[in-house]
Amino acid sequence: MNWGSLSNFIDMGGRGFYVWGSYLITLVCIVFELVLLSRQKSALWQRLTQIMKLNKQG
Amino acid sequence: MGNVLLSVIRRDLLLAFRRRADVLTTLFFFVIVVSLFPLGVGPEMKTLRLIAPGVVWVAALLASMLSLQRLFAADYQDGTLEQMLLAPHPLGVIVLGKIVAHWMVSGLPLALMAPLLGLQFDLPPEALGILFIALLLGTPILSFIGAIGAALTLGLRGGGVLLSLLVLPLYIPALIFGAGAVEAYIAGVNPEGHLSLLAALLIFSGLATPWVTALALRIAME
Amino acid sequence: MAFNLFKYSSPASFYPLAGKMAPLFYVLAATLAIVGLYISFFVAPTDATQGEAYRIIFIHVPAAWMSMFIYIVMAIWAGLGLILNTRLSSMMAQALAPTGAMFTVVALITGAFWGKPTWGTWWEWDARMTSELILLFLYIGYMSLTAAIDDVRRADKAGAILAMVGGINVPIIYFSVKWWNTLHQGASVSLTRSPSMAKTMLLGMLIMAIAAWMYSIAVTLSRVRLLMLEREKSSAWVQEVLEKKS
Amino acid sequence: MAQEALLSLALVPLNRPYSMLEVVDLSCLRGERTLFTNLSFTLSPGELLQVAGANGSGKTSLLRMLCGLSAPIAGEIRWNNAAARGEDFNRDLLYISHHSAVKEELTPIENLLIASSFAAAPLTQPQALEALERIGLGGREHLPTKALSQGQKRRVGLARLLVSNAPLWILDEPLTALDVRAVELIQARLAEHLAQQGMIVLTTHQTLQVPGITPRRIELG
Repeated sequence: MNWGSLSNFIDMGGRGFYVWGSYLITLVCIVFELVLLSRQKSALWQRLTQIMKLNKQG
Repeated sequence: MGNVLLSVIRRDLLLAFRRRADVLTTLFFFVIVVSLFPLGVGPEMKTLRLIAPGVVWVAALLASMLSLQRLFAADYQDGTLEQMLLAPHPLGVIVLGKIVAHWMVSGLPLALMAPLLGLQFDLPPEALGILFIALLLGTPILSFIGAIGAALTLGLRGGGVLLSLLVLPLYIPALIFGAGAVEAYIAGVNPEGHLSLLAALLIFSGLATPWVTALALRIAME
Repeated sequence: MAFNLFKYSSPASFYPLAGKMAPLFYVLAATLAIVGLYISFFVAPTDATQGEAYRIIFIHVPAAWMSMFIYIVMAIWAGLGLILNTRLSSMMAQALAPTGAMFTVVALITGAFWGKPTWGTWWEWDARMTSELILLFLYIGYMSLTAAIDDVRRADKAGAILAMVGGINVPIIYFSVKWWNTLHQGASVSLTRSPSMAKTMLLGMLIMAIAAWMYSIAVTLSRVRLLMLEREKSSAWVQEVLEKKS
Repeated sequence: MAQEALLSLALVPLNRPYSMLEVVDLSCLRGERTLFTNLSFTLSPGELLQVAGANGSGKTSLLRMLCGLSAPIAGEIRWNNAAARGEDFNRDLLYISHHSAVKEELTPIENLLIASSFAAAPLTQPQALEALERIGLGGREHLPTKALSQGQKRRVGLARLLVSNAPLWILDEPLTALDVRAVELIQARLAEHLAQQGMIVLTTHQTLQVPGITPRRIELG
């Protein structure tokens, strides 16, 4: 498939909004999931190491 | 086994009779929800006739949600449920008895009341009959499926809302066939297909769900 | 605590394994996605009937497949956890749910984006879209139920029952909606069954689907590691892991 | 002896005396906490076991496990050389928890009749009336239970002790909220049950005085 020019590629035969919109939303969903996961991870680590330190002290 | 079934049904009916107000609340809720629709949609009889089956059915689903929370809650709080789990009888049979009794006091009145409400929507007499039969076959399905949700959410914070979240999606087939039967009749199609599917759904859920509910209750009581 | 470690030894050995496997699957997913996207946009030709809008299916169809596939896998893991009483399988089920829900949301949104230029409406009450919506409700129900129960063992088992009941219901719901839909109006344009479907289109879709699959495995492994840490936080192996990290 | 004769409802001979309860290496986990590990004991006919321990030490958890309501994390419970679960075991079991399992809307007689209809041996109306009479609820059989005092409500639940034919009794704090006379009555009934070769596992905060019996004790926590 040869699009000829970048603007043709972006235009997607007049359906650019729908095509790129759906790809963008998919990307947002995936990034959202990954960010959420990494935040959960750091929060959990922080909590667990804190508990461990407290246990060692007491 | 049959004896246990009967004695559970008798017990729950007696309890429901002593707490009549609860039963009436559900019924009035149903009546009010159905009566609100014409006020929201407008008094156009043609539109009302079109939406009547769906409105009555959705109101029945909501009313059943309301009453389901009470299915096991009281027995759970006062310890009777523990005794049921420890009874020398299959728990599924006891659960079946409770579901049947629950349907008799919460589903059956809706089915009986529905033709009257159908008049508000100008449904023709035969359609009222179909509506009644569809609800008669469909409301027990709601009780059967809902019982699983009631058992899963037993004793949880915000159990009522959670219960609706879990159970309402599972009600969709019953809604489609139940409301569809009346719609089909109004559109001039034989509603027998819908009603047979509804009956099949009733048999399937009646055979399976008491045992699933029993398992869910054992898990909830651990 | 000998009894505890003996019975549930698997998380201790699975945790480092999952930690090694997850990056591998992330890389696989990214590579496949790049290849798949290249095919989707630069190899696959324009569709004869739908024009360029059809290129949405390269994410829509894989997302829809994954949403259903993950639900089945989740129900199987949850069921195994219920029957065999193995904690790791229940954790797998819980780790899968958010990703499954994410793909369901993607399938719904991209379906709407595809429907607008093709059908002229954002939403069509056809059997696929309706079932997908109900699938989302089932995911939300599962996640809310397991989140609402404090006792982990009860949460696992109750979730398993719900997942399995939902799993039995999905085909019933699908066929009842399909039946309902054909009574009300004939089925309209089908996404994948158009005769003009070129081989390269199918290839692009398959590669994207495998990429989505690899991504799901990677995210699930990462998430199940967190669940393992959280649930076994007082056990010896977690303490060891924590020591090493700090 | 006189009191024994008064209590015994000769109509309820034990269902299956000469049974045995065995607990092997039982461990209990509640949330994060380990309540007890490797708990083992056997209980033979005519024996009473008192489970002692501070609040939150797992007494109720242990009793619920013995009943089969919750599964132990490790170990096993055996009744007559089979796993203590299922309908056969339930027939031999009477469990009274701190929930009374009494319905406020029903009368004492209805409560007792319904409770016994779930159990192995349903009662007749006269038997139920007799049991209520003996537990000191005579004249109140047909009042709604919600009209009774706290202690009287407890007695409605405990009336099941008088009519039970199960050999194994598991009682969670059976003596709370009872007056001296009722406590004596219950203790006499416990003695009678043990004399009939029954067995009892119970928890109580009060000092237990069962005529002619030295309770075995296990301490949790």
